[in-house]
Amino acid sequence: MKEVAQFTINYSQTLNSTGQLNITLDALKSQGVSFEDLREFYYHMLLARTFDTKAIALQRTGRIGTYASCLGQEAISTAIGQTMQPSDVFIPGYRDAATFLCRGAKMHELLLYWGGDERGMNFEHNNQDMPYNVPIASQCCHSVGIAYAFKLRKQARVAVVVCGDGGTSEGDFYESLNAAGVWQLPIVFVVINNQWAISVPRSKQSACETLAQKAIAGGFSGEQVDGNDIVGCHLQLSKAIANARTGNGPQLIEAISYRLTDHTTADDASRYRDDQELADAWLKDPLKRLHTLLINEKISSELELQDMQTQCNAQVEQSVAQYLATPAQPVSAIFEYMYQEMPSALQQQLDELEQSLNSEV
Amino acid sequence: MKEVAQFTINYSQTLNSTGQLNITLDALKSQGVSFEDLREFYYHMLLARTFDTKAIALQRTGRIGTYASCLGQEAISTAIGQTMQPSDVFIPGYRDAATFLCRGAKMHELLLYWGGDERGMNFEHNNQDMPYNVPIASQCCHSVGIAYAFKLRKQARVAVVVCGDGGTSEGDFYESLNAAGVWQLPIVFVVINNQWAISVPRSKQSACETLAQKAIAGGFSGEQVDGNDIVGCHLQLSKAIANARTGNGPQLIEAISYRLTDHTTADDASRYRDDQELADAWLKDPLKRLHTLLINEKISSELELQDMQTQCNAQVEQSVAQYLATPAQPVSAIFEYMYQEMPSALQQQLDELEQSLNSEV
Amino acid sequence: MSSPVAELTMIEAVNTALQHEMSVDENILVLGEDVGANGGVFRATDNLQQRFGELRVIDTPLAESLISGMAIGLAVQGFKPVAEIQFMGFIYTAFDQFICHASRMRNRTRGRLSCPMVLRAPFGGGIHAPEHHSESTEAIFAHVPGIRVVIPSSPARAYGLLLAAMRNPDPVVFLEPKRIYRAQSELVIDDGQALPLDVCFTLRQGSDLTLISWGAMLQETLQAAQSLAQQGIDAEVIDLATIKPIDKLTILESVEKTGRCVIVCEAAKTGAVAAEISAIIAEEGLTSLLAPIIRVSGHDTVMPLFKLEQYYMPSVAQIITAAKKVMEF
Amino acid sequence: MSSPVAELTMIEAVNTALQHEMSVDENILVLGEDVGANGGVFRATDNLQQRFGELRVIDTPLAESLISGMAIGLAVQGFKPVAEIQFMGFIYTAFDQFICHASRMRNRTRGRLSCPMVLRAPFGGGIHAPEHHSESTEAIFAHVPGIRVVIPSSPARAYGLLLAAMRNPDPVVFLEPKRIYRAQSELVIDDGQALPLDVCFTLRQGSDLTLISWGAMLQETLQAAQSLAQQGIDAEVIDLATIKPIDKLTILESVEKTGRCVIVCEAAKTGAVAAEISAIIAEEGLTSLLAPIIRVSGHDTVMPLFKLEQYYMPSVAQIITAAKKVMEF
Ligand SMILES: Cc1ncc(C[n+]2csc(CCOP(=O)(O)OP(=O)(O)O)c2C)c(N)n1
Ligand SMILES: Cc1ncc(C[n+]2csc(CCOP(=O)(O)OP(=O)(O)O)c2C)c(N)n1
Ligand SMILES: [Mg+2]
Ligand SMILES: [Mg+2]
Repeated sequence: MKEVAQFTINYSQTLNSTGQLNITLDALKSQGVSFEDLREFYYHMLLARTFDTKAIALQRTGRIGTYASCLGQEAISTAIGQTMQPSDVFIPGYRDAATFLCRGAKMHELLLYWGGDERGMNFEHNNQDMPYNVPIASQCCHSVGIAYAFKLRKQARVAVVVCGDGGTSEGDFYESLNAAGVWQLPIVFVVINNQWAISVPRSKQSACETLAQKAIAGGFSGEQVDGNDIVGCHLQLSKAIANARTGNGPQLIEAISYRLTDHTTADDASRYRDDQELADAWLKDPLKRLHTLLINEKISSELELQDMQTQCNAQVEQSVAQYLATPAQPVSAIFEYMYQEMPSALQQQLDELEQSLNSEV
Repeated sequence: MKEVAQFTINYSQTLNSTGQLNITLDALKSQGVSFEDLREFYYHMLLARTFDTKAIALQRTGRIGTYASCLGQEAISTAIGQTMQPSDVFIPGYRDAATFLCRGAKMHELLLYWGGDERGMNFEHNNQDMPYNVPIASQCCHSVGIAYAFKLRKQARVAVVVCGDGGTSEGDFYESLNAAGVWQLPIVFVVINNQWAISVPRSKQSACETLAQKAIAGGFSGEQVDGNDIVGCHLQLSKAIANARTGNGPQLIEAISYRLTDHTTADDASRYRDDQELADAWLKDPLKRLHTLLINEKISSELELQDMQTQCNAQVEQSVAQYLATPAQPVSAIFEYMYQEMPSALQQQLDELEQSLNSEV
Repeated sequence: MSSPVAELTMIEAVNTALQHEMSVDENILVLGEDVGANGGVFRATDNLQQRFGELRVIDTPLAESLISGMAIGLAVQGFKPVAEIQFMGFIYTAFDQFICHASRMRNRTRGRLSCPMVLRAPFGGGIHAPEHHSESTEAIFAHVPGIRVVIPSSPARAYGLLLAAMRNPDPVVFLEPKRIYRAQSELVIDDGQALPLDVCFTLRQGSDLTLISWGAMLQETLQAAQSLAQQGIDAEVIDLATIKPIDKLTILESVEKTGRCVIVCEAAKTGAVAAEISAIIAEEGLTSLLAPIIRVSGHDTVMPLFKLEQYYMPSVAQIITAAKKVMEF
Repeated sequence: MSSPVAELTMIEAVNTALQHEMSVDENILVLGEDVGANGGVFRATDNLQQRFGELRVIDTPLAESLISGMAIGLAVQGFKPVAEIQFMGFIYTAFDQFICHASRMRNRTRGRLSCPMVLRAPFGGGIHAPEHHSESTEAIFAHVPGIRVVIPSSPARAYGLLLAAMRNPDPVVFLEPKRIYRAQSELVIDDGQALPLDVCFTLRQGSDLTLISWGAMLQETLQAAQSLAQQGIDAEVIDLATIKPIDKLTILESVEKTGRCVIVCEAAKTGAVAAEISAIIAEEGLTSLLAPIIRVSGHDTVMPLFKLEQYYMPSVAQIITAAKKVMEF
């Protein structure tokens, strides 16, 4: 019997749930995180939460459809958005409004999407980020192709792809890890472990001690990070992204977080989830801990933070107005984007539809 | 940064490629392996090789179709067959004639299958072993269901499922590992790593140091064994199967072997594989090393071993004769097993076919 | 002992059928994502885990190919798994196991092993759901030899057909039109009576033309028939119900009587089940036809996000227009 | 500079088209299992890796969903991946990515991203292959909105259609009838001339009836036409070629001329592409019809293992019988 391979999985946290850093602010600065960065982190998390709250309200009043909230996951999602370079490519799931907003997507675009209008994924800032992706984990395969493209073109770009704890059970997730390993692709896989896949708790999703260890099956390293600690998330993401960018291959980060609300507006978590568990999870709220840090370390004043909230509110309200004022797409939009050029049989169907709608009038 | 999980992968070998045991024969006996067992191992490996040689000859002369040889893999495949209990269920791929024969399948049945006749998978000994499985790794999911059935019925039975090195890249493989871990199912996953998936070498299939470590993604342990060492294979399989049987959950064994011939009779490995590599691999031939042991330790005489070969030849020849004498299935057999009861629309199609065949006569 | 009778919605009827069969046949297992404590995202499996335990009502990891393939393993071992795919839009990764193995196990082993399993999934549009939650791709399954495809269109038929599916010795895909999960209630007698899996249901007798549909679109089809009746056109309405194998006889007899046929289906037009029905008539009932066979169906487009969804779904008006067109031919 | 002209088999024509396009368009990539050193199990990609390098001709791990999904990632980044699935029997795990993403990326992003990719696979029976190596499930793809499905039936058409597929801005499934990979050679001019992706090819003009087929079955169909000609029946033979979208016009015009139609296809009968063609005629060309539309097709069974394979495949005799039946109607 001889040992032929050995692996370890590490966990890291920098800003704990009571708002204390386990390194000095100077050390943080030397790692490239300024006070301004911390304030920006907070602003983006606050914006995400404000947007999220509004989106749920809009759903309740029938202005948008089913919405998947990112409540509780603002730290990791914002860290991704703030750590990536603009020319990198983000490959989301569906719970990633926070990241999208950091990346430059417009709020009214996201509302259009959740409001049932495809134009929401035609980003105005027009980068190459992928659209929301609903079939769980299928986006992981896209990240392989995107990163392969970077490699082939010798571009120093990175693909960052996210999925949930549930997503780690899907074949596409593993096939992608394995392929990323084979070609040593510049991909950072971020598993946002919010402890639940709808009603299925993390413990029933996998017998693995950590989800980070799934990376071992791809032949590269994985680590856990406190996903509610935006400082730690940023630091670990920075390293992983830099490694990927400089040709050191893929990495997996399991961000440990918690879904602080229903799965989506169509779900009722009280059917399957303990109130106490939820209450405990709120103690680890990512916003509160950064708020505490900013105040305690006098990086921001209460007034400044209130001001931020006001700004966020204004930004959200303006976007909602813009969304609500957007005129509907014509019926022809159903047909126009199926092919670059519409085949005649499809044109015939469109003609028939328009005719039938006209005759109804 | 704190370490939250640690894993190791071990490799073991008991009978090395020159035919030397690294434990004493007494120690072996105390682990339940008698001289008679060793002779039986040899007989079954020899039978498999004799069958295999014949099958290739039959393909070359058009008596059967494409055939996937098990040349070089006789040790692990025989060990599986000889270590499982009759009431366990074997879930094969397509390169598993050696195991099937140990399990009680008839040679002429296997020839029927490769000869293009479904009756070959209607085993006479009628156990619950699964039929040959062509879509790579899909059989892994079946093993989950089968083992779940054992668990639900509180039966002390084990599912043993095999796939190749290539198979470890498929989503179904991982989904099955993960599920087996979740329910702590009595499954032994055997990855027969013969270094090639058709033309794709192991090094391009995965960046993993070992394939055994894929088990870590399922939350259970994996190990490597010299797959050409039937003694070691048997010992490690015995432990894994016993563990599974006694409720200790799944395990993965990577059996390191080598495909000593073309992928199938339809393949030409010289297009992509080095002659030297093949020559080197022959030095690790599983039969030769056991032959050496049996002779050196006077467990069998040369004469006895020659006798075995004669017996194998006779058994194969008789089976071939039986295969060749099997009358063809009627055309109606195409239709009869699609449903338990043939739907009328299908009966209509059968009637039309028979009518059209009759009118041609 | 009298059987319970209740006003049930379709989703309740599905649940009732599952409860019935689980209580009389201990080999029935239910598995899928969120089928346990949550009772399924539509509550089809509500209360099952409480009643029958975690071993028989199984929350699986999030992996559709696993669900489908695991069900095969259970079925060859003599269980009767009822596997749920949460939405038909996520059924495609389960398709490989189904077409490669479930549909072939009996044939491959010459009857030694078989695969009595049910793959349930809610399907269809019209509920303003997100992308991938409105698929109607039953045609893909209808092309697979060795299986049955069943679609109920009312609570009572959901109850009877699901019982039949669970008792069937071969694999069945059971697609539930989620738009009408709660659209209406009707009296369902929970007496364990299964419905046949090889006949259409004629929901309305008529002599002028034959309207064929299945699932949720029967709502619009029946409305159209009613409206046509007011205009003096007497439509026969057939609920296909068993999408595979198709009950050709009922269809051909109806068209022989009426001479005219309109097929209503929600799926993208090209290659939908409507095409097969039309082809059957063109092959075996052509001489009955007095007019072209019109297909009122979804477009050859993706189901749009919900703001434009209504323009994808076939409407009562479109069915009426088609019916009049064949009548005036 | 004159273009190379050579007698090529279909598999050589495929290889020639790939070489041509890779040499003129550096965005073309080839990926799949064994496409590199081995040149593909049928040699479609022979020599490509030697010529264009390991980065552009990619041996992937053994994972079909990955192949399909990775191609999507490459395509949205501006490459034009040509992904090979080794046999159509293993395409189902690649289907999910194709129907969920490849076919929808343009629509989902309102044109911001698109998916110009080709998914190649050998398909069809008749070569005495093992189980799962003889599939003809093109109907499943033909039902998917937003894609093209193309099937060549000769070396020259394979060359021209594959070029067109690689230049097409939307996803294309390119299915190669492996039974005729090496059945015959014909002169192919390697001049980079693509064929159109939206018309059928009329291979034989005729006035008495229309025979429609595609892929390998055109061999039997043409033989039947020849035999029918000797018996005084003048059949028009149409190669469908582009399975989706279907060129309805050519079909309808032919049937208008002949009044009779037989469709020959290898796939299992129910829900095959033949049904769609028949439905189109029944919907838009009914009045042309003088006889029922007969489908000569595979049975609704699994393709049997090869000892009985010949009884699954439609035969020349069956086509002739069907043709006579519609002529005598
Ligand atoms: C392939 C697929 N199967 C099922 C679903 C339905 N579904 C939507 S979200 C979800 C749970 C996802 O859990 P997780 O991956 O942990 O992500 P989270 O929602 O917690 O962010 C399920 C089952 C889906 N969208 N895609
Ligand atoms: C899903 C699937 N994809 C592709 C194939 C074609 N194929 C047959 S064997 C093989 C290689 C398998 O390699 P490995 O898993 O290492 O097993 P081995 O043949 O070496 O025993 C491939 C690609 C297949 N049978 N199934
Ligand atoms: Mg989750
Ligand atoms: Mg191998």
